[in-house]
Amino acid sequence: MDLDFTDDQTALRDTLRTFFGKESSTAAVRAAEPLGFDAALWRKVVDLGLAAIAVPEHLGGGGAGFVELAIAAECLGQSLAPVPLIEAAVANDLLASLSDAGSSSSGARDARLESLTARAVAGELLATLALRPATGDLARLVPAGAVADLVAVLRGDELLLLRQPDRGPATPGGAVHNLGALPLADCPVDTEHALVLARGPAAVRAYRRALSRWELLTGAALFGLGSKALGIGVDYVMQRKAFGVLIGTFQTIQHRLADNAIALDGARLLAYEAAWAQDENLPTADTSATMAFLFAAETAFKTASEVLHFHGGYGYTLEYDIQLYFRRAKAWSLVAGDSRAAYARLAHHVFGTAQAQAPAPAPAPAERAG
Amino acid sequence: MDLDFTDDQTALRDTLRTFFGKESSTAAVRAAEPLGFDAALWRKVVDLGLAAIAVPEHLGGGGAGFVELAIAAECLGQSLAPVPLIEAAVANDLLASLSDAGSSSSGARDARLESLTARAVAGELLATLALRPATGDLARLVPAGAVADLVAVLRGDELLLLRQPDRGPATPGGAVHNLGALPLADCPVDTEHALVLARGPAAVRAYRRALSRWELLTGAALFGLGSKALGIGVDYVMQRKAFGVLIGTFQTIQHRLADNAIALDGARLLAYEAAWAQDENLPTADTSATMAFLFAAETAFKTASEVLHFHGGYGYTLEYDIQLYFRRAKAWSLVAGDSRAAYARLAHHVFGTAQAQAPAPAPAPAERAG
Amino acid sequence: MDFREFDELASHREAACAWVEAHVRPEWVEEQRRSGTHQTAELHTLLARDGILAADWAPEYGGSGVDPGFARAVFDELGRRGLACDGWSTTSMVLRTIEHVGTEEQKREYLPAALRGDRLIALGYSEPDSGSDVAAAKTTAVRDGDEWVINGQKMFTSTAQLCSHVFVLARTDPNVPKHKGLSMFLVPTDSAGYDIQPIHTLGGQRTNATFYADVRVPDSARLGGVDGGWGVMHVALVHERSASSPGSDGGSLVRDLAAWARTARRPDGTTVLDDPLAAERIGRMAVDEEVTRLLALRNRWRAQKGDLPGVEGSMWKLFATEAAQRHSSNILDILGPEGVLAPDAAGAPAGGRFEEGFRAAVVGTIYGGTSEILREIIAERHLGLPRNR
Amino acid sequence: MDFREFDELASHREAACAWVEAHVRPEWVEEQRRSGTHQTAELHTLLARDGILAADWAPEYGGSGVDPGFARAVFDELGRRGLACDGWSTTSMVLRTIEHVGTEEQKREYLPAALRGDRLIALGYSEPDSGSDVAAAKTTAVRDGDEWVINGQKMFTSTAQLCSHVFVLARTDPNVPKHKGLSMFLVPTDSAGYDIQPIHTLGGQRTNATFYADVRVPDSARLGGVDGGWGVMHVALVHERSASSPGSDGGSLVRDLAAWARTARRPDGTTVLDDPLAAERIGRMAVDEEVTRLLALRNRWRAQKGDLPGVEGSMWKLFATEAAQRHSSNILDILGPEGVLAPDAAGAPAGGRFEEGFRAAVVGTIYGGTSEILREIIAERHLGLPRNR
Repeated sequence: MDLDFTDDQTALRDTLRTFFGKESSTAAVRAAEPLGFDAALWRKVVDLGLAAIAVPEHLGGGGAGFVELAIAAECLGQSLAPVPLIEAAVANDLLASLSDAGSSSSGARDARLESLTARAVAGELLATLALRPATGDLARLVPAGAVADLVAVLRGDELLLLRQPDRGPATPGGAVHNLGALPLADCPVDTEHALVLARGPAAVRAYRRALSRWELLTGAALFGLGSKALGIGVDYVMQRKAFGVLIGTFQTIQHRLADNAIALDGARLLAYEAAWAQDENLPTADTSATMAFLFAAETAFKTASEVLHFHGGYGYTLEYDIQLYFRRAKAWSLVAGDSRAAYARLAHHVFGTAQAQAPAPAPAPAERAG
Repeated sequence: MDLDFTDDQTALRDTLRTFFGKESSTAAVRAAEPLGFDAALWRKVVDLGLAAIAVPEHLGGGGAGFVELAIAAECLGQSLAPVPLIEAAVANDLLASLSDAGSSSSGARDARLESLTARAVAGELLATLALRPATGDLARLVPAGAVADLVAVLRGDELLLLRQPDRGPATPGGAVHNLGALPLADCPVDTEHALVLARGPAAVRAYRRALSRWELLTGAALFGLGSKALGIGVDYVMQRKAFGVLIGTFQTIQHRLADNAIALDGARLLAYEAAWAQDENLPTADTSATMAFLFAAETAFKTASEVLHFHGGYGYTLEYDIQLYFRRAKAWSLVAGDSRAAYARLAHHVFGTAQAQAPAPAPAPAERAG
Repeated sequence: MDFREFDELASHREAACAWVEAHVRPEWVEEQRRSGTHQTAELHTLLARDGILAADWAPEYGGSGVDPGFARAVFDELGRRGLACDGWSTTSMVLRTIEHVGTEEQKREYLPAALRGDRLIALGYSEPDSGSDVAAAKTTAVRDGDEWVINGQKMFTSTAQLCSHVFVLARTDPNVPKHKGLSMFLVPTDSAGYDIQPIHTLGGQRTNATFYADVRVPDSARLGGVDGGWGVMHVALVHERSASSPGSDGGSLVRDLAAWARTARRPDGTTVLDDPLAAERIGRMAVDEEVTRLLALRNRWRAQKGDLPGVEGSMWKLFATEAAQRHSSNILDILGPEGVLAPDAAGAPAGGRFEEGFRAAVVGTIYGGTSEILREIIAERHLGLPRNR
Repeated sequence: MDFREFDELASHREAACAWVEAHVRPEWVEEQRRSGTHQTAELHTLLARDGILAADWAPEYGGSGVDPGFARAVFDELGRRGLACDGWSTTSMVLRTIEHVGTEEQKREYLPAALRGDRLIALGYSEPDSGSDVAAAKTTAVRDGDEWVINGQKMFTSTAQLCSHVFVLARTDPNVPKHKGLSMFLVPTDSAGYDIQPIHTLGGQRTNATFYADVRVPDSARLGGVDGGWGVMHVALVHERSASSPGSDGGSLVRDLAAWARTARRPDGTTVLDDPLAAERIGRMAVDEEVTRLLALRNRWRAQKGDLPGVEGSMWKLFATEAAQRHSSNILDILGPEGVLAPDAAGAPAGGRFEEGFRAAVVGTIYGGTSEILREIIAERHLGLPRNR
C-alpha cells in the first residue's frame, strides 16, 4: 500500500498545475465560451504530449499510465481548461490498443488504422469517443464532437471510427450551445467511409473499456473542479463579512464546507484507485471507474452549488467565477447520462449474477417528443 | 377557502388531545410494548365512538367525516397511542359502505355482512385491513392482525372478510416482534369461511379506496408523531447546555429544526387537504392521500431522527422518549411498503396516461430468499 | 375546512386566456429572454389600460373594479406562457407598503399613477457589502432643509433600467444600533446624481448596480418615519415572501417535465415515465409542488383574513425555492445528455426551458432573504429558539 | 500509488477462518445479542491465549510475534459472524495511548497484563452534563498525599461490567480554563466507592453509568501529566476515530442486502435486484462503502507511516457513520414491510440483522465525537476556518 504519488508523479502534478493555472485562467476560460475550445491551449497540451501520455512508447506515446492521465485530468478540472484532453486521451488509447492488437496478434495489419492512430497519437488529428451508441445514422451530442477529426462510436455491435473532414480543431463545426460550454456536436455516422475498428463482443468490450476510462478521467477532472470550487468557497467566506463577522464563522457554512471537504477526499481516493486499477488491469477496474465518476459528479456539483450559494447575490452574477464551476459540474457528468440509471447498473456489476453482468452499453437517449 | 377547523372540529381536537395525552402517556406506551396494544385504552376509544365516527348515523356511526378522523389520527400520533384506531376506522368505513350499497341498491341484503358490520361499528368486533393483497393463503403482516376479529383482504380480484375466531382484542395472537411495536400478524386466508365482500373491478376499487383512506389517516398520525417529536426536540435544546450555552442557540440545530417545522406544516396541510378531498369525494382524493402519506412519512422520520441525534447519547437510551417516536416513524410507514415504489406509482396517477392509471394494487412482497 | 382555491380563478381562466390571446405578442417572450429584462413595457401599458394592474385596489386610489380573480388569472396565464412582469412585482410590493405605512398624500401621489402604468419601482436594499445583513446599509441620507441628500450604492436593483423610482434603504442616523438608524426613500431615477450599471446573471436576467451621488429628494419621498425604515422594509419583505400565486413562477417545470416524460420514448418504445427511476423522481417532485401550493394557499388565506403572513411567508419562500433547485437539477438528470442543451440549441427539450430553469433557480434561495435568514426567522419566531447572534 | 490492502489479510483469511471455526461457539452471537454485552469472556481468553491480542506489539511489552495480518483477519472474520469485541476495542485504544504517553512503569504494568487477556479497560469521558463538550467534565480528582480522591459520575461507560479499569477523565484544577485543568486516571473497578448501573439502548447494547464516591487511586494510576489530560484524551480519540479495519463493524450490511436482493423474488419471478429502484440505492450504497473503505485505508496508511491521522480519522468516522445511518434506513425501505421484523420474529430477513442494524446505527454519529464536533474539527484544522465559539 502506498497512497502517495511517486516523485515523478508529484513533479508531473506540480508542472501541470502550474501549466494549466497559467494557460487556463478564468479569463481564458470565459474567452473560449460558448464553444469551449481554446485552439492555442490545445496545441500546447498536444506539444506536452499529454493526450498520448498513456500510449505505449513504441506507438509514439509517453508510455505512462492512467494515474498520470488522472493527474492531468485533475489539473484540467481545477482550471476548467477548455480542451478535450480526456476524450482525446481515451480515444488515442483505444486506437493504440486496437492498432497494437491488430499488428501483433492477427498479423493482418490495417495500414489505414495504423496511419490514423499514428497521426492521432502525434497530435495531428484530434480523436474523441461517442459516449452513447449511435442511433440510426447519428451519434448524438458527442463530447468534443465539434472539434474532433476522428470519432469512435459503437453502432450495433460494430465499433466504428468516423473521419470528420469538415471539422477539427482548426475548423470547429456543428457545436450546440450548452450549459457547460462544451464542444458537443451531433456526428453523422457515414458507414460507407467509416473504418470498422472491431466487431461483435470484442467491439463491445473495447468500447466499454474506453467508456470506463473516460469515466475515471472525468471523475478525476470533476474532483479537480470540486476541489477548486471548495478553495474558492473557503477564500470567499474568509473575506466576506455579514453581521459584523466573517461568514466563515457561521456554523452552517463551516459544516457544509467540511462535508464537501470529506467527500472530495473520497472522490480523490476513488479516482486514483480507479486509475491504479486500470494500470494494474484489475477485474474491478470498470466498477472502480464508474464509482469514481458517479461520486465525483455528485460531490463536485454539491460543492459548487453550495459555494455559489455562500456567495449570496454575487454567486448569481456572471462576473464571479463560481458560476463557471457550477455549470460545468453539472454538464461534465450529464453528458454521460442520468446518474440514477448508472447507479442501478453499477449494483448489477458489483453484486449481480453473472447473467446480469452481461455487457450492457450505456442506454441510448430518449427520442425527443417534439 | 377556509383552512380553519370548524368550532366542532376544534372542540374535538381539544378533547382528543387531552384524552390521548392523559390515557396514552409514554409510560402507558411502554407498558403496551412489545405487542403494541392497550386493551383498556381501546375500550375507551370504542366508547368514544372514534372508530365509527365517519360511519353514517343510520348504520350506527357518528356521521362525521374524514377530517374528524384525521383529527383523531393526529392526536393518536402525537401520543403514540397503542390502539389500531386507523385500521378499525378504515375497515369499518369499508364494511359500512359495502353493507349500505348492498342493502340499498341490489336489494339482496347480506344478513351476515350486515350483522358483522353492525357489530364492528358498535365496537363489539375489531376489524382491520390487510395492506397488501394476499399471496397464496396468507395475508402477510396485517396491521392490527394480532388483535383483530375481522380482516378485510384482497385475494386475486375478490375482496374477502376473514373472521379470526382465535384472535381479537381480548385474545391477541400471532404477533410478530417488530420495530414499531405494532400488533402485526400474518393472517391465514381461509377462503371457505371467508365472506366475499365484492368481486372484480368493484372489489379492487373498494380496496384501493380503503388503502387511500388508510394512507391519509396514517399521514395525519405521522404528522402528529412528527409534530410531537419536534416539540420534544425544542424542549430539549432549550434546556440542554453544551460549551456553556443552550444547544438551541447552535445554528445547525436551529436550521434543522426550522426545516422540520416547515415540512410538518406541509404535512399537516396535505393530510387535511386529503381528508377534505375524501369528504368531498373529489377525483384527486386518492392522489392527495398518497401524497399526504409519503410526505408525512419522510417528515416524521427525518424529524424524529434529527431530534434523537440532538439528544446526544441520551437519545440512544431506552429511557428517553424520543426513541419511541423514532422507531414508529419508520415502522408506521414501512408496513405499507417501499416509499420509492409508491412515488413512482404516484407519478403515473398524477401525470400518466389513462392507460397507466389502470388500477394497480400495491405490490406484493418479495418472497424471502431463506 | 375548505381547500378550494378561489373559485374566481377557474371561472376567469377562459376570459384570461382570451385577453392574453388578444393582446400578447409571442415575440415578447423571446425578447425577455434575449434582453434579460423580465418586464415588457407594451404589455404593461395594456395591463394598465384594461384595469388589470388596478384590480385589487380601492377606487379612491385608482382601483379599477376589475375582478381580482380575473387579474390573477391573467398573470397566471402570462406566467404559463413564459412572460414575466418582474418590474410590476416589485412595484406592487412597494405599493402595498405605501398602502400600509404611507401618508394620504403619498398614497394619492404614487398609487393612482402606478396603477395607471406610469410608475415602476425597483427595490434598493442590498449593497456591495450588505446582502443578508441588509440593515448594515452604508448608503446615507442626510437632511438638508426640506430635502434629503443621498449617497451610496445599491446592488441587484433589478428592472431599474425601466423604473421611475428606486425604493432606497438609507442610513439617516449613524450613531444608533444599525436597525434603528435607517429610513426608506422613493428616489426618482431621473434625479441628478443617479446612475445605473447593468449586471448580467447566470439565469440570463439583467439586474443592476445603482449609484447615488448627492441625489436630492424632497422629504415627501420618505416612506414611513425618520429612522423607521427597518419596520417599513419589513412590511415590504413580508409582501415579497408571500407574493405567491400559482403559476406566477412561470408555470410548473415539473408539469412540463411530466409531459415530456409521458411522450418521449426510449429506443425500446417505452416512455420515459415508464422508467421507474424517472417516475419516482417525478412523483416526489409532484408532492413537493403540492406542498408549495398549499403553503402559498395558506399565505393567501392569511392575507384574506387581513393578517400579514410573516413566518408563514418565510416558510413558503424557503420551501418553494429549495424545492425548485432540487427539481431543476433532477429534471436535467432525467433528461440525460439532452438536459445540457441551451435554449438556442437545436433539439433542446422544451426549447431549453429546463436548462434555463436550472440556471435561474439558483437565485431563488438568495433574493428576498436567503434560506439561512429565513430559517433563523422560523427558528426564532415560530419555534421560540434563542437569537444566536 | 498502490491501493492494495495489506496482502497479509488475504493470505491469512483461510487460517483466520480455521481458527474461528475451531474456537468460536455459535451461541456466543445469540448471547451477545440477548445480553447486550458485546464482549465475550471465553472468546477473549482464547484470543489472548493464542497471542492474537498481542499480535502488533513489541515483545518487551508482551507482544506475541503473531502476524498482525492474521490477527486482523481473525477480528475481521469474527465481525463477519456477528461477534463483537467492544471491550477489547476500548482497551486497545487505551493501550495505544499508554504506549504513546505512559511511563515505562505504566507500560510494564498495563500492557503485558492486557495482552495476556487479564485487563479490560472502559472509557470514562462523558458525564450526565457533558457529552460533546467533554472538557466540561465535573468529576474531580483531588490529590491527597500520594493518592488521588475521585468523585463524580460517568455516562456511557460501555462494557464496564466486564472491565478491570475505567479510563477516567477528571478535573484536577478547577481554577483554570476547562481544557487545562483535566487529568486522566486508570481507575480499578474493584476500588471502594466505585459503583455501576446498567443503561439499556435502542440498539440493544447495554452500557452503564459509573459512579465514583471518594475512590482512591495511587498517583501511578495517572496517565500523562497532571492537568495534561486533554492532550492524553486527544491521543485516545484519534485512535478511536481511526480504529478501522474492514469488516470490524461486523460486516457489510450492504453486501448482505445485495445477497438478499439477488435471490429474493417478486411474484413475477424477477429478483429484487432487478427492480431499478432497489438497484439504484444498492449501487449508491456500494459507492459509499467504497469511499468508507478508502478513507479507512488512508488512516491505516497514515498510521503505518507513523502519523496520527487526526483530521483524516475524523473524516472517516463522520463519513462512515452517516453513511451507515443512510444505508440502514434505505435497507429497511427496500425490504418493505418485512423490514420492520425484529431478530426474534419469524420470517425476518437475514434473521433481523437489518432491523437491528437500523437501531444500532443511531449511535454511530454520537459516540467518539458527534458529527457536529467532527465537522468543526475538519472546518478548523483542515480548511483553516475560524473557531466559531
